[in-house]
Amino acid sequence: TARESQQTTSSGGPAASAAQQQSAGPGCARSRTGYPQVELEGATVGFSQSEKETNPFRTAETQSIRDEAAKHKVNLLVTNAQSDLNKQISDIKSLLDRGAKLLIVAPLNSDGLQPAFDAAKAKQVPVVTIDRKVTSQPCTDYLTFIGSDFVEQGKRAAQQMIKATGGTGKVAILLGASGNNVTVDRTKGFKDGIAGTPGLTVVAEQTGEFDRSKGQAVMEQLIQSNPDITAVYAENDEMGVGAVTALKAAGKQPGKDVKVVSIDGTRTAVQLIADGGYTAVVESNPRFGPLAFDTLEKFGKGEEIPQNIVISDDEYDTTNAQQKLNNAY
Amino acid sequence: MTLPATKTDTKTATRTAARTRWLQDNGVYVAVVALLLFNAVFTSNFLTLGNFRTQLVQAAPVLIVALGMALVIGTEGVDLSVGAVMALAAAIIPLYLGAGPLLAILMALVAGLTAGAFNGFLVAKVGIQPIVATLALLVGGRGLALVIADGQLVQLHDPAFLALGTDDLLGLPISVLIAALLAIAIAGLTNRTTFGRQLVAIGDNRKAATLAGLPVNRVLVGVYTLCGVLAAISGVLATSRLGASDPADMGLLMELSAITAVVVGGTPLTGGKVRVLGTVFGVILMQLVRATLIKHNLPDSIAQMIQAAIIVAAVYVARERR
Amino acid sequence: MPTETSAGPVIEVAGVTKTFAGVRALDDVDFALKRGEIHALVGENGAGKSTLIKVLTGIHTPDGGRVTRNGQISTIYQEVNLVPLMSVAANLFLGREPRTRFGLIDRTRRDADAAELLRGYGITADVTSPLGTLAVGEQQMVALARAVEADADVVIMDEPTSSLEPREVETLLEVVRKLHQEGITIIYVSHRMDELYRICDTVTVLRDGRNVHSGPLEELPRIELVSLMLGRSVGEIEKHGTTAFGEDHHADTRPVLEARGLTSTPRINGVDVSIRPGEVVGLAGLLGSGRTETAKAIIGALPLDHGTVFVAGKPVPRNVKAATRAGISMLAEDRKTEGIIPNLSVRENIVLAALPRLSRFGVISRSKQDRIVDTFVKRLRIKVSSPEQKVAELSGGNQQKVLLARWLCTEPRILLLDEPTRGIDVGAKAEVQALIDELAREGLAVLLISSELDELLDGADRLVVLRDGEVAGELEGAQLTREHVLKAIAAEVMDDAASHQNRHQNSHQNSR
Amino acid sequence: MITQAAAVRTKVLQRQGAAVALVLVVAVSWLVFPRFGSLDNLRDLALQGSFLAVIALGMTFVIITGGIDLSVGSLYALGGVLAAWGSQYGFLVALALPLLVCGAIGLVNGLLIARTNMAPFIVTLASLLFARGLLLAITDEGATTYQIAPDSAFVELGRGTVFGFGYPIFIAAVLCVLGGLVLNRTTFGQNVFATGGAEQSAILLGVPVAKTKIRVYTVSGTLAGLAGALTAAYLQSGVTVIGVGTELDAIAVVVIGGTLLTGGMGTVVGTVIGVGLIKVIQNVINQIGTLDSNYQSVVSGVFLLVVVVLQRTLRR
Ligand SMILES: Nc1ncnc2c1ncn2[C@@H]1O[C@H](COP(=O)(O)OP(=O)(O)OP(=O)(O)O)[C@@H](O)[C@H]1O
Ligand SMILES: Nc1ncnc2c1ncn2[C@@H]1O[C@H](COP(=O)(O)OP(=O)(O)OP(=O)(O)O)[C@@H](O)[C@H]1O
Ligand SMILES: [Mg+2]
Ligand SMILES: [Mg+2]
Repeated sequence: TARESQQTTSSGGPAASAAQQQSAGPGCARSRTGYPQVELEGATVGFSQSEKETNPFRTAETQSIRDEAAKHKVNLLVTNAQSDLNKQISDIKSLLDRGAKLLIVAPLNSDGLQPAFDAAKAKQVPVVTIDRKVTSQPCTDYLTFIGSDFVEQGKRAAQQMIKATGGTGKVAILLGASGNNVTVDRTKGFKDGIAGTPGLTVVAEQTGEFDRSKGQAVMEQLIQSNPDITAVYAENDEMGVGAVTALKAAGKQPGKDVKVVSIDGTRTAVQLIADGGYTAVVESNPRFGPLAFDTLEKFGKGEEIPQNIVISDDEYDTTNAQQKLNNAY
Repeated sequence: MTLPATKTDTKTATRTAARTRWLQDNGVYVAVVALLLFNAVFTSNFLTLGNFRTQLVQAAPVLIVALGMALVIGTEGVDLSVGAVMALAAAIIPLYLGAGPLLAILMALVAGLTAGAFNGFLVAKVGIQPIVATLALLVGGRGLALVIADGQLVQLHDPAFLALGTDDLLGLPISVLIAALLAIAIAGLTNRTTFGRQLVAIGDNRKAATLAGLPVNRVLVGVYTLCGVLAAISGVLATSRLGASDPADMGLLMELSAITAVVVGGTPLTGGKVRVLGTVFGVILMQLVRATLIKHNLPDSIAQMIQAAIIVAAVYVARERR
Repeated sequence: MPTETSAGPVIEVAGVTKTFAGVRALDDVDFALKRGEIHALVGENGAGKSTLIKVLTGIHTPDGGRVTRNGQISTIYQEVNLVPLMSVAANLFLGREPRTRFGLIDRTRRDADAAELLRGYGITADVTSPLGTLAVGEQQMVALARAVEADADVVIMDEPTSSLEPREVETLLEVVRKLHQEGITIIYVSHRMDELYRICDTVTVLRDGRNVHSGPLEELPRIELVSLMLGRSVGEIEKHGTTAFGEDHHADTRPVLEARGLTSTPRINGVDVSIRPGEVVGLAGLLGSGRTETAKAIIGALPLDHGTVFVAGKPVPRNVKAATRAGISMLAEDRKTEGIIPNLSVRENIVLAALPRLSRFGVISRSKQDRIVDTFVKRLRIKVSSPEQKVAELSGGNQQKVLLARWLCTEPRILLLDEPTRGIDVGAKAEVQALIDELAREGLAVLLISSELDELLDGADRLVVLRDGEVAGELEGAQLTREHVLKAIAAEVMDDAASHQNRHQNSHQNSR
Repeated sequence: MITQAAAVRTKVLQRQGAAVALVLVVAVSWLVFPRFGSLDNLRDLALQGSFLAVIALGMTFVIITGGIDLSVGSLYALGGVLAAWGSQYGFLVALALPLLVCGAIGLVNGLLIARTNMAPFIVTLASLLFARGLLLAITDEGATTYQIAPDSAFVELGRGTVFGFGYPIFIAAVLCVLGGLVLNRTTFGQNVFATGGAEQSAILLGVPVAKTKIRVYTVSGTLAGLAGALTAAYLQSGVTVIGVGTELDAIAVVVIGGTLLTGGMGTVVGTVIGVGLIKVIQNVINQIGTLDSNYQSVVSGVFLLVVVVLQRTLRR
């Protein structure tokens, strides 16, 4: 059939190993929290996913947690908050209620999960947050954060952009959803990244809401009013792919006339690079399973856990897209 | 208690009345012209063929949905499920695309028809309020689409199917042509056919229409079914344009865009009246507003507030006077 | 509001003009209401009576002229204007509910007061049930009670008796007299001459939005009043009688309509009606006796527990569409909610039910439509500025004619008329009655429901009398007299109609 | 009399269709899911329900007048942001600011609807957009999330408990009781019913229809703002991503509770029951645990349908 299977086969790409960095501040050991020791094998672990698994990132993320849980023979409980913050709080409370002794949380938002963390604290359950950093206190409210540095991602996208354009050009930014701190960080990182390159100017920044068709529609408008756009920075792959469709329809050659750089590392975008119709993708690594369970295991053993564990993000560009294609999710 | 003598000149009064009435009927056209003029002057590269083409292509799917919505609103109903139906159509396309685009499109339309008929059944036969009846499908329909698609976006490669969204016919993009033809067909349907007049009568006074022996249930089921099919057509076209089946985002909030366009076009939500040309211009107006805001690179916050103001202004002008 | 005790008029209107979208409803009208009088306001349909009232009460602002009010006005509007979903008691006291010590509405007291009050008007319905469950006539009485209890100086009644039964009319007239004795001033709009001459002191005649006569009613002979209203000479009018019905009809074939055992508890119970082609059968009964329900059951608009309707011997499925196809048409009692499609034009309202016949493959033929509409506008003398005028803009009587036209153009075999002359002026009424006659002569089977006894006696060939949703008797030929009918209706002779107490007991018995 | 008893029984069923459904669902959940009945779970259920209940209370008034208020979701989010921002100036500002601003937007809704004869659906749809835009504007396009000091009195409003039941539960309960009294036992309440039952008649009966509508939308806006403020206090921050689609939840809840969307009829009790039903079902879906997230919305849709059809069938 014409249906292209997008099933991610396994979560364990090579990028799953972490380049751990310990940031400022003391680490967190179990002794400091006074939490009881929990033997990982056979334990009940709760995972609260924030959004529906309809985008490749979430699919890969949940799958990674599930795979790793199976490896450690833990009893995994999974909930999905369906983008509803109040539901995520309820979800986490219900996970605790259902006997979860360890928690992995993919927060929907940086703020607002305090009541859930308080509930976990009351039951002395350590919480590992992944992919999005929350504003609560590490070690007291939650154990540690494992994830990418979104600002850094934006900076790396900027570097790719400077490299591809040679430092001159007019850039359109396709922003993520308004009010979302991923959007905020990726915008900040990118702008900081090109700050030292006066040849690159941002001529438009409009939200495509992380959505492919919105990205396409916005790009269609921008290419009409600013026909001299030479580069597009999309804050996720979906919008970037949408922009490619719009550029092609306007008679431009994406990747050549107009450079396209985005963040995520989905199969579709990386394939486009390999095919020569896309410039670069900065990966946002969704494979948190191994790191998350490792961390929980270490914590159980009483080892010191750093406040932030940064997962290593790969990069795809025209030089490596073909051979790294299988790493894309 | 005495009211002072107000011997107004009735002639001027009549003339003012006539002028407000004219504006009330034609406000949306005036607004479109005004916005075009504004852009011609203040927006760079606006007066190009390519730009108009873009606007039309983007407006076409909304228009197709809005046409169905206008009919439903004419019966004093509303269909909140159109976006979900678009998602269903999108989810179904890749399942059958292997057997040829025609079958795939047909199956998508069948899904729209089924969904619409189901809505119609709930509204007409079970007697549930349209908002609630279609809300159920709004909530569940997209979920169903995601279940069908296994929650995945699927890239499409069938060239014949993709041509629907990218190619021209008679110098016009195919989707625009289809939208135009559908608009003409719906205009004929409302004004020239028994079905159309019965629809409006039902919207105006359902009890009286029932007692007049009109086939109320049949018309209602027909209207919702038509709306479902139109939403599915729109879903098919949008999918082909996107080059991917994306049930998670396809048609998101389309119900609100369509309702806004219909109402801004002068069709009252109280039923009993359908303005097809007004709906076409309502869609164009909202499209132009969005385009203008993007082209002037306004931040999302300002853009949303301006859209709100324009909706209120347009509906204010077109409102029925007491 | 303080009432000035000056001897001047309570309400005075000078040079008032009111125009609606091209229609001049009121044209330089002068009008004065003297304290304590009962002032009749008469005129043809669309003469501007309701509009004048709405100007007096401040609902409409006049385009020009002066309105002076020296008192509190309370109005019963032409169409029942209450809230159907709210309870009877809530409607009655809306805006002046009795309070508890804490300032909250005292529902117990409100309901008790309402029941007590309505008993005085012969209504024993449950005051906590939604108003909409009452028959139209009963609702009208509630509206009356509400208006009267409002402690007003002026009570305006726009056709209050048009949906009332003779006994209720008596109650109402008695209320009017009582108010009069209490010094309250009354404006009384009605198309029924008898009532006017029984109670009114003064009369104002409107014609085409102009005041053509104001003066004492007594001095004005009936025939002259009618001539003023119609703008025709006395001689022309003298030719007509009280009703315009002709001779009995020849109806000797088998019934075209047979309804057997119509039952829909608790409203109707085993009603049988049959009508032969060319026959006019009247349905008589008190308010709430189930006449409207019977008609609705026949047309299939009422869910039935039992009973079948046969047309020409064949059973008809129980829905309006099938009944219409079988040739049954019904002119509904409540034209506002069950009749007109307000925002459609007169033309579209007329052709509505006949659309399938006027179209081909679902596409409507405009020329056929225009021809039919033209015919009926002329034949029924519907007063419109153009067939494209919105039907909501017509006066009540003209709306009624539009609805009649709607049914006539479906060329029905059986016509159910529920209060067909309600709210219609004398001229139009005669026309409608003559029309019914003519239709029957052409072979139509007619079921006539009317609260006016004369209309039933003169118009019907046979009367079916309903009581509490059951057939209480059938009257034919020589039995068609006032006495017989009243006896059948109320199961006793109504010589003591004046006594409240009695009537209360009667209706109590009746309802059980 | 048998028929009368039966009639009374049907009447009770008609009125309490949602209540019957709620009792059934709760009973089944209790038996099937051992943790459903745990005190912790019930506390969380009540707390989650209380925010929605406050919004739905305003919506009940609006819908009884025959209107609809689509702006409450945005106002809910806006209220939270304003409260969080205001909390730096103390408890009073944190509480008053969202009430005032959201109330003012509700007032504008009411004025536009009552004075210009524009459809409530479209007016409030516009203010849905407007309030979102305003929210983005004051948060620097969503970049800033205002935090509330964890030890402030305002946080206590959202996080404090009595016997483990959060303050918002009691606030919502008091408001609902008050709302019920206002609706049934005051002139304003009667005017609300009259306005929705037959607007034209209500005008002729001397009901201040325009004023009633203006008040109702103001109340709805204010309550949405209050719900936002309470949520902010509970979350300790003015989260910008909440409230999307909350208006539909509120409408669904009110309708499930038996309030007629055409206006003229409805109860606060019904609305509270509707909130209970929706939250219990959500909770049960969570208890099942293994349900694929895509099926969750299918289940919600089907459930909504079942309740509404059930209710409709009972009413016949
Ligand atoms: N709201 C309106 N819009 C347009 N025309 C109106 C409106 N109300 C009344 N008219 C017109 O004004 C004229 C007078 O109407 P009105 O209702 O006052 O008549 P009426 O004397 O009460 O008649 P009836 O005895 O039939 O009730 C009619 O021609 C009617 O069509
Ligand atoms: N919708 C309803 N629900 C409940 N009871 C009703 C309803 N409509 C009418 N009834 C009751 O049914 C009985 C018959 O009413 P119906 O309208 O048939 O009387 P009628 O003889 O036609 O009186 P009218 O003179 O008003 O035409 C009355 O007791 C009335 O209260
Ligand atoms: Mg009148
Ligand atoms: Mg009747």
